[in-house]
Amino acid sequence: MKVDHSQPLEYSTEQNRLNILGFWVFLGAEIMLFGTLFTSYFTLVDRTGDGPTGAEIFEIFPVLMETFLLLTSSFVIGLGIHAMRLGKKKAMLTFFVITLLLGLGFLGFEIDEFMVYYHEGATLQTSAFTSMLFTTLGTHGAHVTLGFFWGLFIIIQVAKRGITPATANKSFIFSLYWHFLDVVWIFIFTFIYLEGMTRV
Amino acid sequence: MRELFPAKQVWGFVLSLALTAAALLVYFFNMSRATGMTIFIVTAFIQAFVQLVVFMHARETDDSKSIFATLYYAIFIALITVFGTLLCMIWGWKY
Amino acid sequence: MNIKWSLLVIFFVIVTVLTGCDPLMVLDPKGPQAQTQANVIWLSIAVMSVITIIVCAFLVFVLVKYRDSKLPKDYEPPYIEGNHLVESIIVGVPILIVLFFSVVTIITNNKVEATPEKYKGQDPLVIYASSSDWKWHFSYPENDIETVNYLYVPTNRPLEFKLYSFGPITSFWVPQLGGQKYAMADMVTTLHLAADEEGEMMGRNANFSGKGFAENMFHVEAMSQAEFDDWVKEVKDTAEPLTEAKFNELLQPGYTGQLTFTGTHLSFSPAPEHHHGSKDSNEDVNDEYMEHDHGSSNESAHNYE
Amino acid sequence: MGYFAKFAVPHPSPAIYASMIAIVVTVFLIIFGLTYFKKWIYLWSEWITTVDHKKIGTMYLIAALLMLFRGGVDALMMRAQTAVPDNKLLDSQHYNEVFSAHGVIMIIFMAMPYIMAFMNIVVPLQIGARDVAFPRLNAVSFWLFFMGAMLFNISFVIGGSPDAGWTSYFPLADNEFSPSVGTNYYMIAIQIAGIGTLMTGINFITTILRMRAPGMTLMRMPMFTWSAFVTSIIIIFAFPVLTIALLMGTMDRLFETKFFAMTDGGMDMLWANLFWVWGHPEVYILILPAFGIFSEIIPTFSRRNIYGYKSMVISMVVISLYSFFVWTHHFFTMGQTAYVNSIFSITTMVIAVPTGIKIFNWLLTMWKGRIRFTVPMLYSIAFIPLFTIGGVTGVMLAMSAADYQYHNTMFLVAHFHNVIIPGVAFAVLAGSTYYWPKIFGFMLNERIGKWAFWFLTIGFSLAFFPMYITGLDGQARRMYTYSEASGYGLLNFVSFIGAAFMAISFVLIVYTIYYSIRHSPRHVGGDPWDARSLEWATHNPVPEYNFAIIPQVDSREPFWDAKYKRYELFKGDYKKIHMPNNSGVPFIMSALFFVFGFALVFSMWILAVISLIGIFICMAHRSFEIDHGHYISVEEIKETEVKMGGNHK
Repeated sequence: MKVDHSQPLEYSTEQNRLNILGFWVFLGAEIMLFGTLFTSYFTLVDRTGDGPTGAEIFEIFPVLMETFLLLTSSFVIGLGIHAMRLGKKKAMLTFFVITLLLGLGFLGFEIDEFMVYYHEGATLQTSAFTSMLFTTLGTHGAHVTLGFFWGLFIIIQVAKRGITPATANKSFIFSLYWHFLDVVWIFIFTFIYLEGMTRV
Repeated sequence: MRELFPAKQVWGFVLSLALTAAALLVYFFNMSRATGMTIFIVTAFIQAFVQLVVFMHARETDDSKSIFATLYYAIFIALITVFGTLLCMIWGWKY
Repeated sequence: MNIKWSLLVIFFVIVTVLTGCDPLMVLDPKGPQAQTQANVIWLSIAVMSVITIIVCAFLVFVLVKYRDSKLPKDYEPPYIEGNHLVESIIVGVPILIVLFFSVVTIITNNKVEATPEKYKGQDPLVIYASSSDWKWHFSYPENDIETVNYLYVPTNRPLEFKLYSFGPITSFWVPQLGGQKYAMADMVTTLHLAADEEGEMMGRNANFSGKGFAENMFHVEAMSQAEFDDWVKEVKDTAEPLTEAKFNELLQPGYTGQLTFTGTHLSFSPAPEHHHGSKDSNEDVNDEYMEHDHGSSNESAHNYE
Repeated sequence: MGYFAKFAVPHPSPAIYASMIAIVVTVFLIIFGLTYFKKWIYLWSEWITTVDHKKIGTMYLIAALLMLFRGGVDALMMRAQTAVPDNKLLDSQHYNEVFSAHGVIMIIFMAMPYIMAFMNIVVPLQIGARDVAFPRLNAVSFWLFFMGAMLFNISFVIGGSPDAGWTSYFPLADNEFSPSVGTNYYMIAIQIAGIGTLMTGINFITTILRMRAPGMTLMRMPMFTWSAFVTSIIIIFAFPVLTIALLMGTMDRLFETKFFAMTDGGMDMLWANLFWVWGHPEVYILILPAFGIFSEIIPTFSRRNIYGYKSMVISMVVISLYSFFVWTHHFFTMGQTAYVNSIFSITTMVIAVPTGIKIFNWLLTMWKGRIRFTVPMLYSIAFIPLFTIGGVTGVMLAMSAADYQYHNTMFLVAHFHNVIIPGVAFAVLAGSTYYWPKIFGFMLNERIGKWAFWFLTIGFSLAFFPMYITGLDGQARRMYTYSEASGYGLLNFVSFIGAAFMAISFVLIVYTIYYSIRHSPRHVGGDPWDARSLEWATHNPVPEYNFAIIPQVDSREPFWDAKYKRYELFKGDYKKIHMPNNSGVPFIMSALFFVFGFALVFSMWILAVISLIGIFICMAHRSFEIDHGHYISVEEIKETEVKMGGNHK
């Protein structure tokens, strides 16, 4: 395998560069995936049947906490990649662990939020609106959960094998994924929660 | 220690917090729907762009043209789908 | 080779003979909307035939002239990159055709989505046509009668069908009066038709709706206003009233023949004419359309609710 | 007992039992044969675990031919049932299942894999690459498609087939109106295959963007590669829509959510909307590679370069974008206002412009050429007028006022078969003949192939042109029967005869393959057709590493230049070649997907969770795995090159 030392490790082999480009293309598909969820959400947002509307169930505090946790985790994993490029394995691992902990915190708040909705009579089966709300948030949440395990595997690999072209490549791609989830959250935060709460 | 916190990332973080706060203004102050939506759209898209460039390093290789082409294509088609669907499912509906 | 050609000839003979037989339903309109649609169809067939013939003629010319066996042994095809003039022609002409058809489509869309022009001033007869598995219910709120699986309409008067469904999506279609439109569970669609001539016609559900779909047809008869009034009177004298129990029985999946009732189901089971969508965004789009297509009919519809 | 009732055979008729016995016997024969000839290890190590793009392509090809048979039998049953009025061959429920299965199988499990077969076999060769960008992912794609297809196909013996049409419109497809598990199969089998397709799209975009031979700029790529590239772009943006639509449909059926329900705010037309947001681009996903295949065949047998290369490329890119603007024309009759219909009418008609450019460019490619009437060329020639008819009827359908009369009728059925059969089916059959020597190293018999071609073309015309007429005469599609009085009998009988002709053509195609395996000469050389593009610059069949030396490109037709203008394609010496390793994980993971899907269909939650965990273990395994691939030594390359009978140095 040819290694090009003029590039950061994650780009240093041809296969690494293919992986990164391929992952970007995958993110393009993910944009469309969430685009479709938003399409359906906007179409069904007013079709609440006998169930509650968004304005009735959304609460600002947990949403703000979730946003803050995810934004921070996105920042921290950026620092992790920066540390990786400096070759500082320990710092990198620390940042990655913090990222995942923040991700866990996010999931905790989200699950709690779902429980609250459930008790307020908004379940998956209540109306087209609640079905769509839970599906959109759930798809994002499932992505975060999957990302948590993926990140865990990468931490183990970096700890065991050190920062090599292969592990650097995987870590970088994971960071892309994590940032992307943050981007999706920004849109969920703005166009589902804030838009829903300010709707008259 | 300092080198672990590059200015670019820190600024990116601060910017994204500020943009979130800007979007929150719509929640805390009473605004017309048009103003509110404008603020939402502007802040969300800027924030997404900040993530792409600052954190995701979308510009750093010679593949960046392909990457941005993919992203623009995806966003364009996603918008077409959103607005096209709203057009024929809600706005263009005749009872 | 001979077999193939004779098969082709047989095929074309069959096609021409068959098309000559009977006028095809869609191309034999009995109302202004179907007439508009038949005109569009004939126009497009004409233009499209010309295009197809040009393509085929050029293909035959090329195949005859440049086939391997007809060319001299030393003929070597040239390298041709392309030609701007030729390419702008093959872009330009289709664009002109599309432009022409765009104009046609905009005009005709607005025509078929509105009360037929020649009956514009008249008060339309509103008929609620709803489908259930696998029947059609026709409610005449103006006359306070209801029929199942058959439809009598007066000629020379605009008809306004309000379509909805008690089950899967169906499509109300009377080819000789005009094109179809969907009937759905949670919304009401409007179809504007009218009959110019008296006569019997076929109507059916055109959208697949399960087991009984093939038989999901109804009989349509257009008659003069006087005959129609006589029929209404006769129904009122002889038919039984439609009760809620009877109607719910009819909604069960199955088949029935033609039935007639006095009264309509709208009194106890009104059509889903409420708005589901966001009201504010709906209205600004709809208002201007309601003004010219919809105004009068909307009022008359509300009167009967 | 109630629990097991849902696994019951849906239509306990002799025909179903016969086919069940046939399946069991076939499976038994395969197992016996593999054991008797000691081929288990060969099958596992050479095929099931392979990551070689050519072998994966071959497997796609075989699977597609099998599915063509299954879908074709369905078609024949439908035509037989409607051949005469008031026929009692099938009852309505059975007929509904047959046409639903026919549509899904032909589009998702026949046409798609057939296209994938050519993309896999041809694209890396055309761009001078050794494999695709992610060989392992490619295997995952194939096996996911395969398991999806298998899951869909067992529906007709276990539990019941989908019966709501291939479009599966809600609320008809909801539990209330489709109580059998058939629609669950539909939702989940297509989902699994769809994930595989999405992976293929990602794989090929990356491959084409980064793995082209030195000197091959984007504007020097062969037309088929261009079409594969554009198709991959459409795939990655269209298939996520299907993923979500199917997810919502599955949840409505399994978890009683209210997306498309008739109550609680559900919106049935949203399914139709999402389905066609995917469905219309899907048409172009199929047709563009078909265009690409014709764009390879027509220049080869006209002995000329493609006319208007640039406009061909531009028109494809425009089509890829435009394909996302037009979906509403599938439900013009939903009750939107005239202005919405006008917008989508116009966008739809505009697509005819780039398509028209392509038709004329093919004609102009033949012009001044030297046309040889081989089997692939015959298909390409017949394609032009037939597809033109399909295209112009498409413009007719695009005019929404008139569409109110065409919608849901046989006219529409005639139109889309008129586009898809001469477009896609002719292309893949032409492509099979054209690339057969590339894949297997021998030619298909031309004489039998020509008979198959004529039967197919005439059969197609007989089967589908009458439908335009019955459609205008008011015959709706999907009707399992009609009365004598309707007068549709004669034309439907003609259609049936056409279908029988097409069946004969299929038999002839199978016979060509059989006959050629027995009798065709081997060692046809690298370039049996006197072709123009790079895939013909290596041996037939292609060695594992594709090219001993990566070719250098400096024009659009480097291989033609190498043959006739003394251009040196292969410069330098042999070097050792890096190749990826085989792996059994893609197969195992896809098999787990099959189990997962089956468990979901029947709501067996424990099995579903277990298989899902298995899938995640496979993914984790991939994450931890260290796989450096292997090298092919220079000696080995030399040996293979000598054995293949050619030395490109």
